[in-house]
Amino acid sequence: MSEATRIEENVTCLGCGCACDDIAVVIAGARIREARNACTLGVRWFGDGSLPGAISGGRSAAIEDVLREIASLLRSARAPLVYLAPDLTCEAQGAAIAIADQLRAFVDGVTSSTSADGILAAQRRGRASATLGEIRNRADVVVFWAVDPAASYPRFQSRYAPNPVGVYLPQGRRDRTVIAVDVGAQRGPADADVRIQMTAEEEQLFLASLRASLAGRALGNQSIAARVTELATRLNKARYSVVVTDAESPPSVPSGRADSLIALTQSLNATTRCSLCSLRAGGNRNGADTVLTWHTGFPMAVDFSRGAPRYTPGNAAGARLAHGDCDAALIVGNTNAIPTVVREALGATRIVVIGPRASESTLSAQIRIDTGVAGIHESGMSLRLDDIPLPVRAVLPTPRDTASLLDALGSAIAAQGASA
Amino acid sequence: MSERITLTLRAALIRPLGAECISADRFADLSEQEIGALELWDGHASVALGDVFAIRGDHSSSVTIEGDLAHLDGVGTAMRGGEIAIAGSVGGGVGARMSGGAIRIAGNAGDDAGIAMAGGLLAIAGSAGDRAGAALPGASKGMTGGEIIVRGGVGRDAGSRMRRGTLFCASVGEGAGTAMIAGNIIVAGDLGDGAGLGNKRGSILALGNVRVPPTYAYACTYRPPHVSLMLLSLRARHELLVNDEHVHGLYQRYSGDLADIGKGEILEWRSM
Amino acid sequence: MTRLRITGGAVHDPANGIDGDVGDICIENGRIVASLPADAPTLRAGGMVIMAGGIDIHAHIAATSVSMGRRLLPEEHALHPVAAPALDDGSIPRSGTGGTVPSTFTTGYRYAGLGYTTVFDAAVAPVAARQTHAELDDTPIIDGGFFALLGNDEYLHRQIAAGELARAKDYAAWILRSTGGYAIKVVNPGGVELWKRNVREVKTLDDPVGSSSVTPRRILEVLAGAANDLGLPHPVHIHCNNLGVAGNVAMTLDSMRALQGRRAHFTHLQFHSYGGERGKSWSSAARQVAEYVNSHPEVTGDVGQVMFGDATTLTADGAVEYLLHTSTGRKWINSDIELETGCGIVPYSYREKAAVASLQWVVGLELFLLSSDPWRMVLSTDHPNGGSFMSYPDLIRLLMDRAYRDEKLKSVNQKMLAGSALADGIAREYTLNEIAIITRAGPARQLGLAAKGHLGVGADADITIYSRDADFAKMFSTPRYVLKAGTLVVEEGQLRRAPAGKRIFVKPGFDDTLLRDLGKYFEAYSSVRLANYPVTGLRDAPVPTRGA
Amino acid sequence: MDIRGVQIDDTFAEAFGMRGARIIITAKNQKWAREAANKMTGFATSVIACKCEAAIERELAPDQTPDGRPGISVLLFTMDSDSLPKRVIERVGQTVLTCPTTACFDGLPGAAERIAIGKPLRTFGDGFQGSKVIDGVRYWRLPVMEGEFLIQESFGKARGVGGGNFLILAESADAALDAAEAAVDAMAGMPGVILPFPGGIVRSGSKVGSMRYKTMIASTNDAFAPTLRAITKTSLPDGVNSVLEIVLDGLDFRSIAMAMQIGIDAACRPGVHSITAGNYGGKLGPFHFYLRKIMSGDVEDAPKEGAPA
Repeated sequence: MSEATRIEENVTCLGCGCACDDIAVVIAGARIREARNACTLGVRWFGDGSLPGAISGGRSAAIEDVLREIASLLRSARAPLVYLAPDLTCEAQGAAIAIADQLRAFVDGVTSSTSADGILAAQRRGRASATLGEIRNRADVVVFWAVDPAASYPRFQSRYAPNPVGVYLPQGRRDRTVIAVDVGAQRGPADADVRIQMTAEEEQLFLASLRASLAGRALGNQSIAARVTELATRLNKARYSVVVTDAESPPSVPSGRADSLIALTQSLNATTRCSLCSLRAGGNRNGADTVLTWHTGFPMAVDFSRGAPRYTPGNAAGARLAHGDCDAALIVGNTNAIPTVVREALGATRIVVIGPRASESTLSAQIRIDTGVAGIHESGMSLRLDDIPLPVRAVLPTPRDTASLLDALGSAIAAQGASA
Repeated sequence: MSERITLTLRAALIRPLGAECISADRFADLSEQEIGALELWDGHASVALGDVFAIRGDHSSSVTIEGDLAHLDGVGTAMRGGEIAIAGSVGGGVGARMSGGAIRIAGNAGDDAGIAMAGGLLAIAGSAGDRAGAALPGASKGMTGGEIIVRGGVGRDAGSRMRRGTLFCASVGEGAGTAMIAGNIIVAGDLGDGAGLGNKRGSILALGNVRVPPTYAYACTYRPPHVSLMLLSLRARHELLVNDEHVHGLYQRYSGDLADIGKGEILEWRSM
Repeated sequence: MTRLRITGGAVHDPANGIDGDVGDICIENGRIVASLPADAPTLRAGGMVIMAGGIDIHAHIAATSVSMGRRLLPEEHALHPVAAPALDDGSIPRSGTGGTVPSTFTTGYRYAGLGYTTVFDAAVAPVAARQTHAELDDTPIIDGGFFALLGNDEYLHRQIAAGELARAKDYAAWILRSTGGYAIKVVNPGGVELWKRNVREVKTLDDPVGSSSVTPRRILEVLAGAANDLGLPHPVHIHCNNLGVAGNVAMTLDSMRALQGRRAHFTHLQFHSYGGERGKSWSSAARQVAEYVNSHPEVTGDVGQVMFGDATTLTADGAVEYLLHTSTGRKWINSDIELETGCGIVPYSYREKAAVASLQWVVGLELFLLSSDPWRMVLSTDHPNGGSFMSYPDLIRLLMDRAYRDEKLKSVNQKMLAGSALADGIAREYTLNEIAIITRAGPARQLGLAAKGHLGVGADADITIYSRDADFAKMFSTPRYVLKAGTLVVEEGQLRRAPAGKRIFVKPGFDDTLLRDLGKYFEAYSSVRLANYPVTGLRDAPVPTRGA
Repeated sequence: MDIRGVQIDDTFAEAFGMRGARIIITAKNQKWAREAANKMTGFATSVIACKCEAAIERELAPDQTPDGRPGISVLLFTMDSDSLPKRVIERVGQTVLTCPTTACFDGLPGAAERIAIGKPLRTFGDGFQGSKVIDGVRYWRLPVMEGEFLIQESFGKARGVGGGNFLILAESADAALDAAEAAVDAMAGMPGVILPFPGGIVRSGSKVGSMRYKTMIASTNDAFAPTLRAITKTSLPDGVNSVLEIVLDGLDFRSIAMAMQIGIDAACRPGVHSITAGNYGGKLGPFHFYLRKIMSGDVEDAPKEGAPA
């Protein structure tokens, strides 16, 4: 190796929602050579850090002209969509939301396609939760409900639970009971201490029976009752239990799961302490929900068309696009992470993409501007899956900073006058 | 001041138009010109009501709307009184958050009819879409009062999280009355799957067949006195086809949802 | 606009002993100056009332807990869409939603619209301070700061248990430095940690929190000492144990006595001034608390008034929110946060027909009306806990207008009011100067903000100008003009400009041998790297501390 | 004035204000509605010792009841506001709640003042009760061994009139009873009025207080007792050997006046000497039913001083 290498310590990885902030990124010659401490997902997240830096599709290559062109494209739309794809800093997300407000657009992101059930359930019921640091230091019973973090959240177990030593768990893993709940093919961790299995069809009844059992009522048949009693007893005896579930649910997961798990974990606090931990995927997804919430009061699917936020998760981006209700789209972030339903529904809509690898996007966008990836090329804030804000730092230069570019776009839109 | 105000659609609508401004109580204070200046929403563009509808009449809280209105959304939103008659079908969100007055629809209604309704009457001669009488997204309570009378069928999640009030329909899709807190859902036909899950104190009545959810348990077969009262009241006020054999009939009572407080019920008609 | 002379208004500037005198106020470059050239632009305020910009010493407007609260209330937000204001300063105006927990932009606009120009968020989990700064960045106009939660912090408790009081002080300093906080906040000292261990009641100040040497009393003593030793402009900001529980006055007075002779701020005292007995009876104990505060000049407080209507209870005191959830059946968020603190949220409605809500309303008013020194008992509703900050004008009217207050008193539930001072009749009516004290000058003095809360030379030109109105609620809800750092943000009652506010924080020094020990602790227990903990990049200058 | 030879005295019946409720009892059939009503109105002749006065007002056909079943309407009166709900609650609780197949409804839906009846009774459900709001009215459903008892949450409270009366002065006890029975039959089912005494008839008309016993609230009406004609200050005309009284309580003046008109007319038959009425010189009650006025067709309440608002 001829190039000088440098090491950036304590880098936050947004490969999944765990947001591990202990990555040592080894850089040589403007390329990432290694992401120490990172899991396989993290290694893939950092990659080699290379990015295209193109601006394409505009009538002119000058950024000011392109922004003016985008501004007039968006301003001419009757019902524009601003879409928050992953891999953005909170700052960039905020700037995109400001544009949506300015345009009286509809703003949405991946959340409404992947995690809406859990968010809506938590809006209806609230939730009993704990941050990962509490879980790490306090949870003596850890239930993995139909999720094995090893695949999608590889360091969850080693960093948060059940493996680490905690203030109240001096012997780490040995002080904890791990319960794997297998729902059909969705299995919990292989090395669990207790395994409770059910078919996908049984899940709702099982959850209902569990809640009924905690309320002192028996429900369901004998075979379920035995499994329910075992889990109920363990949860009741726990000092501080946590139920871990994957909030990035595939469409096959029944919408009642999130709701039932919230009700279950809340009600357990009558006698002991219990929290629900909802895992989120990478790219600062939780950040998008939270930033949108402080801007508008709603975490997803916000319609500014009437001049003030309206909440329409029942008519989210996918549905609107499918109905042909959007006549232009500004997509910000990594288009590869856009859910298929939305991607397909985008169809013939006029599209502008601003984000990392925009120029390589398979979407048929009219204008594309390459920017950087949050936490690799761009600095700012991100939110871990448990709402803990973490700094993300640029370890490599960005082609252009997304947040600044969006601010400039906002100014370009403003310069063309107030929206109709 | 006119007896009624009539709005007649000038040209067919080809895409959704937001019409939250059309509310009978509000029209009582407005001249024809003022009504014409109200804002409808085409995307983020506002369109004058008078450009979309021909307006006859003023200062009345009785309103008739004529034309194919299947794309007209939000009619009667937050309406507090007065009366709207819709000659054909209407779009989504009709009567959303209404607290008084009556909206009568000769055709079908879209999704979210009477969502978060608090009072008044929403009568639909045809069918209604999903979430009739249900809750605003993320809200803990669905309709808190009033009546939704649908002579045809309704879609999914009808009356979900209902707190008070009555929803009557000929048939329902999945998930009727999920997480009901109280109130009544009366289905003249069969009850769809997943009905009443999470029900606390609500009553779901089916004159047709019921697939009893696993979290409900059979209690007894009896003549529930409140059912006679409810059905007679509905029959008298809405000229619904409810037979004496239903009014005074024997019903099987199932208690649930037992995963919750278990004080709700599904009543399934059996015989006279 | 760099220069402006405001002429002809009646100036209420109690910090400088001015009580309604008509005089000019001169502004240059965002500050108040002694004089201006004769050709300086003039704002005529003849017949109007001039005060410094309002200061909210205790509200919840920008924190992870607040955004969790926002997220919990979609149905409330759906009923309160707020269109963007028509600004003419070139900044892009933002729409939002209102209700009890408004969106950030709307929060900034609304505070400014009420003539408030400085607001402190009262409870920020240190680990999440970064988000508070981000939210404050999106809360226009007002200068903002926050208090960092420390009363239930594992590392702090360890230092107390080990008798390492110097390190405890250094840790407090480090937390404030790292977070960009302004003061130390204690919520239910020890009680939140106990809640996490499923111990749900703190019976006395000497209940052990794990170690027998860590008790609510010790936590209060150590943090009050730390704040005073560090010379922080604002003393320790205390939310006592047993908030909202009948009979909690004993704990409140014990807490005050525990810190006798030391500077300390006791917050939302209304929620801590109940007689009676847990689970049995309720009564007002405002007299006792007011008497104690009246006779102890080292104590300051804010009221935490309850106003009838919708509220959202939102606090680091997770234990109390569980009780509220079970007693009301309303939705509930709990979040236990990183060995540092907790968070609980339950939407709530205070109803005139409800006995407890009526008692709470009365207790708050009694605290106002029985406190002899308005400088030390200032206005708050613990927004959004006791009610929205939007209810301040109505609260001011209740204090200034006895006839209005007595009429209102008749309409509330009387069940628990027997023997209360207000029910017996209190004649006191606040004067305009006293209102200026409890909404500006007093909070500024309590917070140690030298350039705020008054209109003397050198003060920040945060100024509110009211048209007189016999209806004080109307007068205070729609100021005619509001200036923020010399910029006219409200003109003729309309919000016209929305400049960014400043951040108000401290940067106390500490002995950096702390970092070695803290590093080990982080390595062993934290889910966040020590290096990633501190917030960086604050633009504004810190408020100086007097500490060594 | 005389009707078919029976003299109508030029006097008035004096009545006082009461508080009343109308209780509709429905059941599977008329038999069980009547069983409950009979029990409910048992021992309810006079407020003097029964604390209330109650009787069946009339039968209701299925199309006249809220739940489409046969019913009975009962009126119940007390002297004061506070005791009305107490009497209704104890009687409904013991006689309707307990009776097979019944349900219980308010018969005064228009009354502005309401009393809580189903609401306190709901606690019999021991937490298993449930409520329903139908057409804006709340009902309570109490689980019972037979099935379910349904009762309306609140009942209307009327300002009624008690103590309307007339006396039938006859030549013989048989003639008095025949006339009284005829009067009762004629008044049966008249809306808004009840006759709370056995068979609608009182033989022991009373006067206020006692000449001899200080503690007695009322004692025998010696002026009309034929056996005392010789030794007391009698009011009996010659030839009268027996007197029976009809006492009426009603929801308003007019209902009582109309019932008296029909009842008195029916009582005017052979063997009856005259019809008179009891009063206390206008000192006791504000409602004055002038017999001749009523019998000449004027049944409207004349405005009086001191009448309750």
